[in-house]
Amino acid sequence: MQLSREDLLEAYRAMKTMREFDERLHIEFATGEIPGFVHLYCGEEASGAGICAHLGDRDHIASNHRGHGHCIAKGCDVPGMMAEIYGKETGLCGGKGGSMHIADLEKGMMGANGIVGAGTPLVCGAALSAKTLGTGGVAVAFTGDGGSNQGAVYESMNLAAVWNLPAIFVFENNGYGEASASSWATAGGSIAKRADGFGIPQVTVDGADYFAVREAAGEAVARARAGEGPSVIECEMRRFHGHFEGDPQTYRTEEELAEVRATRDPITRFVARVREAGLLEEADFAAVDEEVGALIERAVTEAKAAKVPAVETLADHVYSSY
Amino acid sequence: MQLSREDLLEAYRAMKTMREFDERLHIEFATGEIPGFVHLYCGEEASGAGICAHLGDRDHIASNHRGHGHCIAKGCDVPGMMAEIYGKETGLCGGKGGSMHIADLEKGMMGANGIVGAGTPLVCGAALSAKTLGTGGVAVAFTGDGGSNQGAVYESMNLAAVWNLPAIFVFENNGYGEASASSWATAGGSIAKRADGFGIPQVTVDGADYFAVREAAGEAVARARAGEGPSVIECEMRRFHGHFEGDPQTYRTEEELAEVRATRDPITRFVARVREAGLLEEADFAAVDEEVGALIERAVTEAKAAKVPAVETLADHVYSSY
Amino acid sequence: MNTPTSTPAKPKTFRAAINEALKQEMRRDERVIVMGEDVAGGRGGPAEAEEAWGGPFGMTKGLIKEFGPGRVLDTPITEAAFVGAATGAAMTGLRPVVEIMFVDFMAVAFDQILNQMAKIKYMFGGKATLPITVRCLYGAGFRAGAQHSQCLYPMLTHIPGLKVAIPASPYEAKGMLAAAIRDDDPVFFFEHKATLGMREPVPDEEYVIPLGQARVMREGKDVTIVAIGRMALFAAKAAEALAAEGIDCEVVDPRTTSPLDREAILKSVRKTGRLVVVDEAYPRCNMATDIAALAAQEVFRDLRAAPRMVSPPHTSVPFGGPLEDAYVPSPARIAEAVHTVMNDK
Amino acid sequence: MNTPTSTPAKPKTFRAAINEALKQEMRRDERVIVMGEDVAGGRGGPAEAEEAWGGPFGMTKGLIKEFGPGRVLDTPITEAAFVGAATGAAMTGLRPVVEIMFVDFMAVAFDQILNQMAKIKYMFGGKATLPITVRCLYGAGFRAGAQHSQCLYPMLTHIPGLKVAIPASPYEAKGMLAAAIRDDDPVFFFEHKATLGMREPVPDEEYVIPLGQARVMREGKDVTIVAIGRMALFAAKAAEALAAEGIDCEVVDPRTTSPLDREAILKSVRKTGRLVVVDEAYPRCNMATDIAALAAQEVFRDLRAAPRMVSPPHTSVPFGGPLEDAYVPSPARIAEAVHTVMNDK
Ligand SMILES: Cc1ncc(C[n+]2csc(CCOP(=O)(O)OP(=O)(O)O)c2C)c(N)n1
Ligand SMILES: Cc1ncc(C[n+]2csc(CCOP(=O)(O)OP(=O)(O)O)c2C)c(N)n1
Ligand SMILES: [Mg+2]
Ligand SMILES: [Mg+2]
Repeated sequence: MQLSREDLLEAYRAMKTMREFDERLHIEFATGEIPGFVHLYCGEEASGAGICAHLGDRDHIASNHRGHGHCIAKGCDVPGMMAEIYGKETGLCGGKGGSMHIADLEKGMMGANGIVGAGTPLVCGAALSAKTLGTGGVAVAFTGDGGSNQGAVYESMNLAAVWNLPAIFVFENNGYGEASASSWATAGGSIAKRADGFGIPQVTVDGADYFAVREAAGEAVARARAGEGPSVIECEMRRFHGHFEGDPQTYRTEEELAEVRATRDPITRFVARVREAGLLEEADFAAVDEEVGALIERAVTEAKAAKVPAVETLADHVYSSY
Repeated sequence: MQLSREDLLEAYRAMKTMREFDERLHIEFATGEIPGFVHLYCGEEASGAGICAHLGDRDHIASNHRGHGHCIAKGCDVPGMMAEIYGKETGLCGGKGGSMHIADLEKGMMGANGIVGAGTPLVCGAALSAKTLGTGGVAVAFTGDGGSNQGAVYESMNLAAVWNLPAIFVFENNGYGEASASSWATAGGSIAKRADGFGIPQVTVDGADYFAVREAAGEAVARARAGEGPSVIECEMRRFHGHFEGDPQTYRTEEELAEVRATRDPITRFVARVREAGLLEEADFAAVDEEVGALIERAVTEAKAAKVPAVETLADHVYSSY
Repeated sequence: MNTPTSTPAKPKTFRAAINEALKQEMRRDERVIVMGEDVAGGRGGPAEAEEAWGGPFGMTKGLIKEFGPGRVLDTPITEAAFVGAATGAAMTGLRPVVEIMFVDFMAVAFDQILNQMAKIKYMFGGKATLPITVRCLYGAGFRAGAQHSQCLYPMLTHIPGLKVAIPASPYEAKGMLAAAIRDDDPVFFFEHKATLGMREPVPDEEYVIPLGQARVMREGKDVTIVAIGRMALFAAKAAEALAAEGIDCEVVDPRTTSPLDREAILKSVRKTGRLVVVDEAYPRCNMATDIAALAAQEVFRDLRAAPRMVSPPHTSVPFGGPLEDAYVPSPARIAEAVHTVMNDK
Repeated sequence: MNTPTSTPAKPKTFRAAINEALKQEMRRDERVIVMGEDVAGGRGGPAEAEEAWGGPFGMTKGLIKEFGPGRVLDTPITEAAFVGAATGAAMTGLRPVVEIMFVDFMAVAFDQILNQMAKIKYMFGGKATLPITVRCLYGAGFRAGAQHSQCLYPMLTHIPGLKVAIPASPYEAKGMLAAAIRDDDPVFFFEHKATLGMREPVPDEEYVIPLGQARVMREGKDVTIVAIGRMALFAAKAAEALAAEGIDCEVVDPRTTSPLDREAILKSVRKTGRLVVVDEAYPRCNMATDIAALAAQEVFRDLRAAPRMVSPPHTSVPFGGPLEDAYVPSPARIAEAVHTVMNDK
């Protein structure tokens, strides 16, 4: 896989944006200013970035509760996302959705989702549209290791195979569903392997390795665009923070957390590799860092300053017509 | 596997009872006297009989819409079943259930089920009781090939594996779910193989071969009783009749139907093999045939003659107390 | 175009009316697709598509022949996946018509209905359109037992974001199904098992009966009977019998429970001053309570007698004949309620 | 044993009251088991069971230590399987207490609830006993968004075969949870997110508040306010404010919506002649319509004014602060409804 300078910069920009977005939320959440449940993607950036690198506006993704990274990867407006998380009028959903429901159909982002596993059937539908309308698009579902055990996920894999849909099921195995280890909750030990039973091509990759994810996704997307049906990708990774903001993480040891940060940071690893190969230089990264820093700062400032939604809009948007 | 004369007679009696029960229903249904939906088990008898041969009253089964054979195999009272199908007061459920809801918990029969796939979670529960209460019991779910695609089934397989339950999932693959071929609806082509993904031991057997089913079940039951967790058995078979009584079977050719009857009749094959081996004689079969014929005749006569449920009982049995 | 014109309408069954509406809507808009278990029927078998089932009740017969497998999609028995797929497809440009066979089975797909289909538009601040029609059989009287005989539309009416249409007869069914398919919101469309064979004149032409408009089936001055779906037919029957006794009933069929034509109902109650509401659904938190409470709150001073609700008892649907017959509200029980209301002075 | 005796009750949170009831019932009957996602918490991890989560909200904290993994079962995230497993376990000798975390998630297990748990006893002609308790969080006001803020108990109340308990406060919660666990039928037990930290005196001893018995939180002669769960607290607040104005409200908390203590409600309405019903659930086919319709039908002649319902608008629960605040019925809106009823002459 030969990536251009632009590709690499874009990859770094995407992952860095995700990281800064969620690390900033971690800080802001502690101040008590952010409402609701917030789940951070830090440590998992290579998955969203590597998969979505192959996607354009005609392609769709459906995400889960840990969705900020997916939204950013799919091109959602970052200040609009931040404002949504703050519940403001200027948010992508006008403040009606919140962190767990950020969406932007114009960007092919079919929504974060508060129900574990629920995005997979939606993705079958988007893939069906692509196939029926001949758009050439593909559709990707992001599900966690815990979510992989939901019945709807297996039904969707079967349906996608039976209908031969351009669908890709990505399982982000970060080792835990809430406080339960994936190795305990997922009988058989491999999520990807379950796809064998449905005759779906599957692969497990190091989810902290941007290049590995991107390569696997490239094959899956090509297969889908060629009309060869669904694929499954399991990304092995670790989350840096708790399940949700406020989780004391009593089920993880200090050593585990330290080791994860030290050895499984997709950004650190990306930077090391790219720099080693002499493809980007310190100044390139620094420029992106500055750009991203400014963007996140602006997003937070604007979100805080934005108006809350007007109470008069409470009953809007239930129906198109009633 | 060495079976005693008694075992063989019992096996024949069970299968013959199932066959006569459902063939008689086929005739009676045509007269218009039988209410509701009726799904016949003819052609699939070796599965129910071969599996339940290993089970006693401490063991439980949960069945599906095609449940008459399972009920008989598990020892339900045959006239009580027939009366239930006729919707009579003397039925096993007092006429409140019907064909799709025959049950007898005293016999460990947790109910036929009108919802495809819904019995599998119930079986996890029965297996959990066996484990928690230390009864030594096992629990078996019967699901069709079509039903195998329901999400609850996969959730149950995973749960049984994670909890290491004495549960057995039997998939009766009779080639069709309603009018759709199993080979079309079941991506990957093998139901049993899906169990691999959950780390569950699995086997596919000729479901028209009583001895094959019985042997596979013996291993699964032994594993369960030894505390070694769940197993999956896929039985390949064909149904002789339509999906439900009244189905014109336009999706099957005459040739297929004729071939199925000729080559995949579990009873014919059982008889041929047992007779060839000199284990039972013509007279033995004839005696059972007579016994079974009399039983079914009595069941139908009694069912027709029985009283319908009293309207006063309409609101009974909703709660234990209210 | 609210009512049809030209040729005299031929008698057609409910089944035929549904089938005709499906075909006409599919011809009209190629984004309309149909999916469900065996809606073609026979996929993968030796006789594939030759004489396709058209669903276990034949409602989708002939669709696969005319529109092909790209627009008439059989599904595996996986309601959660295909109901969700319909939602995803609707969000991305198609107009799916999904068949859930028996409404009871919606339970296995319920998250996709309650938490996805119904909420997506609202959660996204309006930035999604969900033109989905979900067809399903409902109702008791068929000896189908507790898991194949439910109504369940009160639950769907409860859920903001869904619309619920319950046509009483073939003519209504054709026009309301056209409206449902053309609507940009998710519409649950109910077909009563016991009326599938019912016949009445149904025009060959396309026509649309707008969602949210009740119809007055019979005008009257003494009592208003509001009745849903098959119960509207029973109410009309009861009204006829009562007319012979000199009691003049107005029968109002709301047609859709969500949106509910509150004004039509209240107008009638204002006129008659008496109300009986008939609903085949379980009695707690059902349409009868919804409508009786509405009237009590909104036109209390116009009520001359206590409103009465006619529903089944608080039990599952029993199988055995006499039990099921006693379970379903009958014209006789409706008439009895009307008597009670007339005698409440 | 209906009310506790001995030692003076210490103030405890709702959370603590639940925890205490669970422990006492598990000690009392070893067939009682607890299951749900992370009810122990930490299975398979490096720090297994050492300092177990006890559920994401800590309600089951300490159970795994006292009762061990054989009776406190973490589950994978597979509600359909484990809710169904609870039903199967109850049919075969255990008394499971299941945690569904947020009631919204019941949707993925809905077939096991609607078509299995609720119907098995009836379909089997009474030959099954289903002692199951399903605990779940409900309600808005937590900025949790549309999929984590619903009430949904009207749907469960609609279903014959289920019981539904909605305690308003810690004292109520402890006694009602004990009753639910000892009951031989499936009971859905609702805990409002916004009241988990609420404190009031709760006796250390076991006690039982029987299901199906309403309580009169406040006696009054002018208006009856019937209010469910957290809304009962709001109604009491509104009543206090109204008392200052000279309006004397009687506040009735039904405690369980199924069975519903009809007599207690009707008795109060007969006395006051005026009714306001408050329900946080979606407004169509909810408890407010159920109870208002009941009163309209049963005590119409005693009503001096139109009954009024206070519910949220027909929308999903919005996320943004001011929207959610406007969504949830408030003491002010309850008081306003009381004024309307008092002025309806
Ligand atoms: C159906 C359902 N059950 C339970 C929950 C509560 N819940 C939210 S996130 C979560 C854990 C998900 O784990 P995983 O899929 O591994 O994703 P991760 O949080 O690790 O990214 C749970 C149990 C839910 N939202 N939906
Ligand atoms: C959830 C659900 N969906 C659909 C149905 C309707 N239905 C009843 S039996 C059946 C086919 C089942 O096929 P299979 O599992 O192969 O069993 P078989 O009839 O072949 O024994 C269907 C679709 C149902 N009862 N439940
Ligand atoms: Mg995870
Ligand atoms: Mg089959």
